Amino acid sequence: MSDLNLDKLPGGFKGMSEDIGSDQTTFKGVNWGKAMMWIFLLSDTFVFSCFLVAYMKVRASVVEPWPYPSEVFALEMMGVPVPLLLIAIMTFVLITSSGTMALAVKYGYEKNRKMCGWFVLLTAIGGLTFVGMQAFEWSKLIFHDGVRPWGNPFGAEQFGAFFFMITGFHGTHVSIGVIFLFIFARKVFRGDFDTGRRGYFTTMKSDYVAIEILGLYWHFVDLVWVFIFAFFYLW
Amino acid sequence: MFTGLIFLAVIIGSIVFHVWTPWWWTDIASNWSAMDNTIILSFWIGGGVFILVCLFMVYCIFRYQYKEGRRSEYKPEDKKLEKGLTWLTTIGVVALLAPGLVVWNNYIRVPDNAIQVEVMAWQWGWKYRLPGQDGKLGASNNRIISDDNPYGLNIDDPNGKDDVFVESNELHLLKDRPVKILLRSIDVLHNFYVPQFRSKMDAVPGTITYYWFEPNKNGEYEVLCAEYCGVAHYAMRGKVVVEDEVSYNKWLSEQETFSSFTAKNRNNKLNKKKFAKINNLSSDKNSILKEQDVR
Amino acid sequence: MSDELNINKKTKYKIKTKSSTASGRGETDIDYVRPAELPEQDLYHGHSFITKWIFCQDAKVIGVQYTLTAVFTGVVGLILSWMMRMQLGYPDLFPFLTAETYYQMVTMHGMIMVVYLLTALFLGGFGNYLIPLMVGARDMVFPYVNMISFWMFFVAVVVLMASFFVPGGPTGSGWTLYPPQAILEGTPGSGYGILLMLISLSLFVIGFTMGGLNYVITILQARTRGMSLMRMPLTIWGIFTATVLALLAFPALLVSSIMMTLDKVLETSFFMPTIIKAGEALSYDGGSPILFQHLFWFFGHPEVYIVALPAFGIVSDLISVHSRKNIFGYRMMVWAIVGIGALSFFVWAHHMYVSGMSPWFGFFFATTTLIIAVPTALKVYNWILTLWRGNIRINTVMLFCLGFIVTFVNGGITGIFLGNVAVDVPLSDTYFVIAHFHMVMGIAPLMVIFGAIYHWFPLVTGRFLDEKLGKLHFWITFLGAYSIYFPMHYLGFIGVPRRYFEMYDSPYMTSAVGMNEFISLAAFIVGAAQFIFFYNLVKSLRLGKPAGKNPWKANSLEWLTPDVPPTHGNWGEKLPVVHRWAYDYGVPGAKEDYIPQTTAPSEVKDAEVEKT
Amino acid sequence: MAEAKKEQTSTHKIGIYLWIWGLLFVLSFFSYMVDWYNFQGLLRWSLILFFMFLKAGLIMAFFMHLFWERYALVNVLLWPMTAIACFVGLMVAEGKYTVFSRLFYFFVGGA
Repeated sequence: MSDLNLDKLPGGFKGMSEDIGSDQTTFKGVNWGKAMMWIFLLSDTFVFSCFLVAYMKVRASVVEPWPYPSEVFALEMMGVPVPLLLIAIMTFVLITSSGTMALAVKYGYEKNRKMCGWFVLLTAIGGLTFVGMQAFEWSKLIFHDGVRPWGNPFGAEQFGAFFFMITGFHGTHVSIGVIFLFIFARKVFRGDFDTGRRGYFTTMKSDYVAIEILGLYWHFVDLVWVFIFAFFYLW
Repeated sequence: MFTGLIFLAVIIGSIVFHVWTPWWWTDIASNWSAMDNTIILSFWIGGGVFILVCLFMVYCIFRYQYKEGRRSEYKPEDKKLEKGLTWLTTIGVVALLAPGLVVWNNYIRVPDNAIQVEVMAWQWGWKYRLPGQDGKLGASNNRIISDDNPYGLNIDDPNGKDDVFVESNELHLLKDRPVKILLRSIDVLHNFYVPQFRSKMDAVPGTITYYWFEPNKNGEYEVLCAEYCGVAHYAMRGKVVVEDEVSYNKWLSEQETFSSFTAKNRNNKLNKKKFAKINNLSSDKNSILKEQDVR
Repeated sequence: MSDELNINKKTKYKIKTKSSTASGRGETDIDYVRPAELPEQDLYHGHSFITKWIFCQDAKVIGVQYTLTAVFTGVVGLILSWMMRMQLGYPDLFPFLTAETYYQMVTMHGMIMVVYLLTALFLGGFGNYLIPLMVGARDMVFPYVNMISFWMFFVAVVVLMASFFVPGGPTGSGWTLYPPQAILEGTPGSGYGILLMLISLSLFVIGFTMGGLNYVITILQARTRGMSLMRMPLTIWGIFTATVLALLAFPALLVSSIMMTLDKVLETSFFMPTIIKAGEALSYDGGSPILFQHLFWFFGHPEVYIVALPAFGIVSDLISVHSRKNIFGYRMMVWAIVGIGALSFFVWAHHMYVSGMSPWFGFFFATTTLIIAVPTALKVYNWILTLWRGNIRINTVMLFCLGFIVTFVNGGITGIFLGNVAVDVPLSDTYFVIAHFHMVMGIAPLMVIFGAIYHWFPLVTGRFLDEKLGKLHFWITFLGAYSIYFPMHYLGFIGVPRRYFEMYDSPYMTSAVGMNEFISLAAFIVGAAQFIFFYNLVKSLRLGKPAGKNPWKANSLEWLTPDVPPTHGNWGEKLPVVHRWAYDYGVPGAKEDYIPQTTAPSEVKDAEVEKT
Repeated sequence: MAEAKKEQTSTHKIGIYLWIWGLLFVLSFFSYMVDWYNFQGLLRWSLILFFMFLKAGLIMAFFMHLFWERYALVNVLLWPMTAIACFVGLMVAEGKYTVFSRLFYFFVGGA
């Protein structure tokens, strides 16, 4: 971003029309990788939206009663079933990790290697906890409650199918994110981003902006969870 | 030169083909001549645009063929012309759309005096169910279809008792009386289509779809399946006979009703179990309806 | 970096004096172009055969790889169509053509042609080759991801082809793959066939997403100096919009593939209601088959424009270059492309008027569909207005463009029939539909593909294709294809339903027998004519007339590379600097009848160029 | 906005992240409470959607920095959502139509 001083560019809609009318770049000051991640997330938004739209359409059109999620996902606490307890904790964990990621990105901007690395690692651990809890939730549903993709004892059989498919797809995203978080935590600590060491596969120079890109992905995963939480568990 | 002439020949050929074609629609035998008219309208407007555009293109080929040293005109934009063309196109589109929407509005609103006919599609054939004296079809459910209850009728529903079963692929209809076709499928998508009636709709398993028409010509018509439904899709034919009241009533009286059908099978004990299951379903019906409202 | 700034002494001077304004308002200097924002791209140069030609990161090689793979699948699709026509023209003559094989061919032909040929060729092939060249980039922004994209596509094709050899054969559920029949017995290939198809589609989507992100970001973020969006050739606009559509529409396909795979493998009931087979109810319950259709067409309709928009863009450029005239109403063309793209997400259910969806949708979708007709019609007007008062070279490229206009207008107008809900009722699911979409998204884009190949072959290989063979190829293809699909509409009027293996002796169908035979004959000839084209390609690769630099006297950047064919990195030492749009043909006052995009205003002082 | 502009090239203060972080916890707690107190009907729906969009907006705006991005990017990202909104709206109507047909023909009868 050598000769570009963003502060000098007009903002707002005026800036937008100028950016779009300009040469070279449309998103001024946005790194290629970051722009690519944004557009990828846009595409991924459509994936999750299609899953959720399909879920809503099917749920709205089944005549059998839909299992009541706050009972299905209740957890016994000292003999009392607390509705959605595990889900609440999972939400808490995911938002926590989102916060740590935001701080990691902040320290990445500041090229603060130590802090950045620790917060990335913390995020990875948060993500791992989330995946672990999801595994617990799945096994409880499968082994304890007898919920299967093709049927369940509570009501409409699409309940299990959509639950496993949507949370599974989200969980896959989280898992991929966790793997990358660990890799990048190592890269940060090793100082790749300070030295600009080249990547193994892509032979591209490393840069702290990678942390921001990873952060975008991680926040997106959190974002999707907000929607799943609202539509699947609260509805 | 040669190029322009061939393109001209293609356009003229298309018009000639359209005018003298031996292939044209099968004579209509229902009230949907409005659909034919919208097609004709589309032909006039669309065909006109096609001919004009292509003739203009041919003119350009003749007139502006490459000549060494000639310069083409340099005029990147012509706001006025572009605006004019936009408005002209919009008017043409509205002229096409408006009648189409009017006809569609008629298509989805069934007249009150329509006779209900259930068309039940299966891989690969048709059968039918007509309401009896009460003019009402009983509630049905694919889940309870069995040899004793081939239409999966709810035994508790009084409307279904006198329903007439037509267990063949031949359906008779009254001339000049609107019919509401209720489409039902027990396996995959089908489509009850009689080219002469112009109308069609998919039969979707898991729900009931409908359309209506009014046959206005006596005769026998072939029913085709118009939605791909598996390997014998092309062989899934049926027959519709449109006739006058006398012969229609005769045909109707020869068909079996649900009650006469079950009377034959009354001793079968297996039946009872299955019917008991239906009872449960239907007694839940109100609570289910309520729950849907809540959602 | 600093090299670029020294391209032009004046530029350098400007930067010194005006360095405070980043967006640079150096009106005093007519040649001023803003300085580079980005550092030079860091490229990986292959050094072995494998890294140069197989796992290559050069977008141009990847483009050729995409093209060859897509053309290969296209030939498979062509052979399948021949076999279908054998059955339809001469029923019962060929004992090896059973109803099962017929439906399998219908399905594979459709899927191959729409997704694996047209989408891959336009976006993967032309997109990869032309985007970096036309916007003045050294390569795609992420060459490594681009390479993976091609190999994903390759694996998808392998999986697709593998389905021909599994027990039960490929799926025969029609290219729309409608459940329930797609995964139930009674449809050929409902076991492994449909699974492989769904897996292949998913792989295609994943691979395409990688490529698509590259195309979009290259166009948005890696243009050269002076290349604003409104100076891009329409080819790039078409490919860009189509790629955005693909990135947003393919998710629906991915989701429906995943859900159908689960329905098949785990017996979930997403799309499967209660189904009675052989008197027994299957384990499915409560699903919604129409949901699949919504998801499929939410992808499927944008898909139509994914194929059409690059064709629109490319044909605009070809017409403009070969009629030596600026494209008429460039701005409107751009807005039409973007508008069509945006609207295409709001029209999908016009494929489903008789599907049993909520009947009220008919009003909404008929209206939105016919609104789309307006920008499309404007594009047609602008093409013919570009020809008007031009200086038209009647060569093979132009012939294909003219063929495109005729077939596209024809197919577009029948599209208005089908989009208008009440008119669609008698015509849907008949041969009218087949004729319509083959005309508009089969023949018309193919015309553009051929035209584009004749146009850009000299760039890719440095040699012209044989003009005489080309003209022969064009006339057989155009006249043959037109005589296949124009009369076919009338079969639809008769009421002949599509996807019929045999017509039997229904009265209105017997009159169709003669026409079917004629169509089949024409199809054999048109198909065979493509081998003239392949022969031409192979022959001209070695023996074609050398083209030299910029043989068509075109303006756009891809013809202005220092080397022909362009080498890795495209531009040699210095990136080009763009001073004008790509359509300055026949400018009054200029010496030549074309002014390339890199020509600075000071070099053509007398030219009366309109501000772009 | 003016302040945000200034910070654009440098980094944002840590306080803003902590603020948003806290807000997200509070909002999550509220949406959990919607279930806990078992609100029903329109109230439940509007509360669920309200908290959902608020949370999503906060994450996008601050954690994903969209608030500080230039409008070109913001608009490119947000406009495609209209297609999704249209899809959702129509599928809601479609779902209602399907369930109506099913209940009417399979349970009520007497068509």
